[in-house]
Amino acid sequence: MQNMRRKVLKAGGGVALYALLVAAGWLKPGDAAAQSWNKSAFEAKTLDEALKVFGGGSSAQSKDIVFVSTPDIAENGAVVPIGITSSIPKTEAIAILIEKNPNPLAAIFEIPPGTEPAIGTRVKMAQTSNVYALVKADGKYYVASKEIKVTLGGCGG
Amino acid sequence: MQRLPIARIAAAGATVAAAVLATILGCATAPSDDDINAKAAAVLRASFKEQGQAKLDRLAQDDTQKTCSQYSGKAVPKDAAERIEKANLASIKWPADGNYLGDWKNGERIAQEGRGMQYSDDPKGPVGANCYACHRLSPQELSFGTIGPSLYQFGKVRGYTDEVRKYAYGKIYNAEAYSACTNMPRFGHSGILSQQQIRDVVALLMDPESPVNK
Amino acid sequence: MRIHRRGALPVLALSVMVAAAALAQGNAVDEIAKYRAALQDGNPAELWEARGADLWKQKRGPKNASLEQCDLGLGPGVVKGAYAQLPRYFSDADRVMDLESRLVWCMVTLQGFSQADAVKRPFGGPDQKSDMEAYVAYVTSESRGARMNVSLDHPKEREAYRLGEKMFHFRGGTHDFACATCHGEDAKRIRLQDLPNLTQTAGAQKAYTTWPAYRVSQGELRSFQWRLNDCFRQQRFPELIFTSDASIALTMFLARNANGAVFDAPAIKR
Amino acid sequence: MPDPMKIRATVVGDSTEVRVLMSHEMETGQRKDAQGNVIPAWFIQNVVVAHKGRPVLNAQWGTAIAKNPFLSFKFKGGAKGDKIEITWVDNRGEKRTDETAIG
Repeated sequence: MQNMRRKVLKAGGGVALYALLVAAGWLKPGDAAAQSWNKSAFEAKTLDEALKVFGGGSSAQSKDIVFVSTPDIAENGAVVPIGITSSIPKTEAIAILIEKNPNPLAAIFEIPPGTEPAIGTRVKMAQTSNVYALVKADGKYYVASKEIKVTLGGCGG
Repeated sequence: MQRLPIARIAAAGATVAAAVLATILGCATAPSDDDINAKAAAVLRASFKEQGQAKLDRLAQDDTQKTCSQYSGKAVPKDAAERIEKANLASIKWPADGNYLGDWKNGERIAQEGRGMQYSDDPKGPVGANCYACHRLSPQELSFGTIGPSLYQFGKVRGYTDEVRKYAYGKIYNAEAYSACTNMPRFGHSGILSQQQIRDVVALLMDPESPVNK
Repeated sequence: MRIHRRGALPVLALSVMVAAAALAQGNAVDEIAKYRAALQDGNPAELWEARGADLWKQKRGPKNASLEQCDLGLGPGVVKGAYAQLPRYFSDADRVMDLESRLVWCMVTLQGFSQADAVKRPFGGPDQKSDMEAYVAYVTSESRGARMNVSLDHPKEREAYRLGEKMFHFRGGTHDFACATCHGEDAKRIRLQDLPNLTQTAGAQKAYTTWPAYRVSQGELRSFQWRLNDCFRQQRFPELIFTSDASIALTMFLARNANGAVFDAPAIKR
Repeated sequence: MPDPMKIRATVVGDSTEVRVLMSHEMETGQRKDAQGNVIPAWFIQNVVVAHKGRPVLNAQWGTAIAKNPFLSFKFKGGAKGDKIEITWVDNRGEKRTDETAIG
């Protein structure tokens, strides 16, 4: 599985990705007037599809992307804290993808110059899944992943 | 259920504290315990309304519930415990064919299912035993409770004998028959699980192929 | 268990297994603790507190009055620290009241709402928010940092406490559950959730001072009345009536047991 | 009219830390109501944070962001009293803007 995913990550075309990111507003950080929402990427039904639509082109696994304040086990899938920090120079954007969600792409954060490449938010997870942090920096793509287990809590009813 | 001595001492301590408090506050005018019991029952009846499948008759206690409420947090006197165990043992309906073992895979589903009998539940919807809420069973399930003992390797440790299978069936059917004032519901006696569902849960505990025994 | 274990070998094997399980469990419990810690950083309960504070000042109801003159036990208009001394006996109503029943009283007497209108929406849901839960969030937030100090001076307060204790141990329903089934012993869990022992000071303090809470599983702020209501639902009882005498008596039992602890809510929970 | 956001912006060293809570259902479109009808998706799609009129964060969100969303990040600079303005827009076109001064 892991290998297959890597292949997909590498298979996406850089050119297509570039076009999509321009459309998504990734390459125009700071342009608040140009509000847009990457419909095809957000509505993709599988991780591979989302990555293909939205790029991740020749993204490489990176140790410079770190999950902070992100637990290995979530007591409830309705609220899962996710923190992502990138120490890759010229980080322009950070995206969160949750492999086993009905729509894997959860969020894209554009990071204009002067903003630290570190964001924290909370996501919903339908079940235990790998979570991907996709980073765009200086025109290149990097990725890190982490499995988060979702437990069944409480009295169960 | 076996209470730790510490719990018993603490419970006794709390009772003493309550008695001391009553004395300080002037117990001459305080209502008696019987008065309070009677009033509590009346207040409870007036404080609930029927909702969905949960009607007000659920507040009517049988002898087991009444006696166990009385001794909640304390040791149950021996004669009361014997009375409860005897009556509940007599209520168990054993399978006519002597077969206690069902399908462990279905047993696992029943052990995971927390719904059933709540007023918010669809009366035609699933009814589970929610075993994992209180017990450890299959080692794959990390989210398990500790109100009851671990049942991991239940059959493997005790032996896959008919005697143990029968015990497991009876315990699930009516736990009060084996341990007066246990925290465990009487799944068969109270009509929560069917005979086949109890067999399936027995299989989860007793089938050598069940993950519980791996 | 009445079945004898056979031979030393299985017992040894079992203890090894138990040790391994304890390790896996330990990690799971640690990770859950991390999860809870990560949630503390931003509690959506603040959204309810802000809405409640705003509603508190709004003129509403047939009498077009705000709740600013509501007497929560420390005099009309005093909100700060009031929750830490509830429930208490109110002579104007000749009744022991918890926060919610007192708020209903104020909505009826000050704002002119009918009793039925005042209790119409005690808890919020996906279709509609509850003003009651917003009031509760605001009022309880004004007791954050106050020490729990619930009185048993009045005979009706003492009676409510004793009734609450009886109800705590009352077993009923299809599953024979009482509050005490889950909350009568130390160091127990349902699934991975720790269960406070509410019959002991430490457990009652830890639990009572962290309600109300934003429940992430529901995306709602939940009041103590809701907490009791939902416990009884899961006990397979009929529905606990909002601000009923039993609900107030149980609250009295638990709040009093928490005396001395510093109130620290609205909190955030699973 | 959506409820206001709770915004906290504080100076930490040479940066400003921004933490926001928003009041929103963030309905996924995957759930069904009691009658079995699908509850339509309703969620925030865009968030823009500006410091003295200059955008410091642009976000696009899907349905997987949790109900009553939380967001935190830091940007360089910012001084006490500076205005922070946050706007969100959801898929129904509903919009909410709130502001706060850096504390």
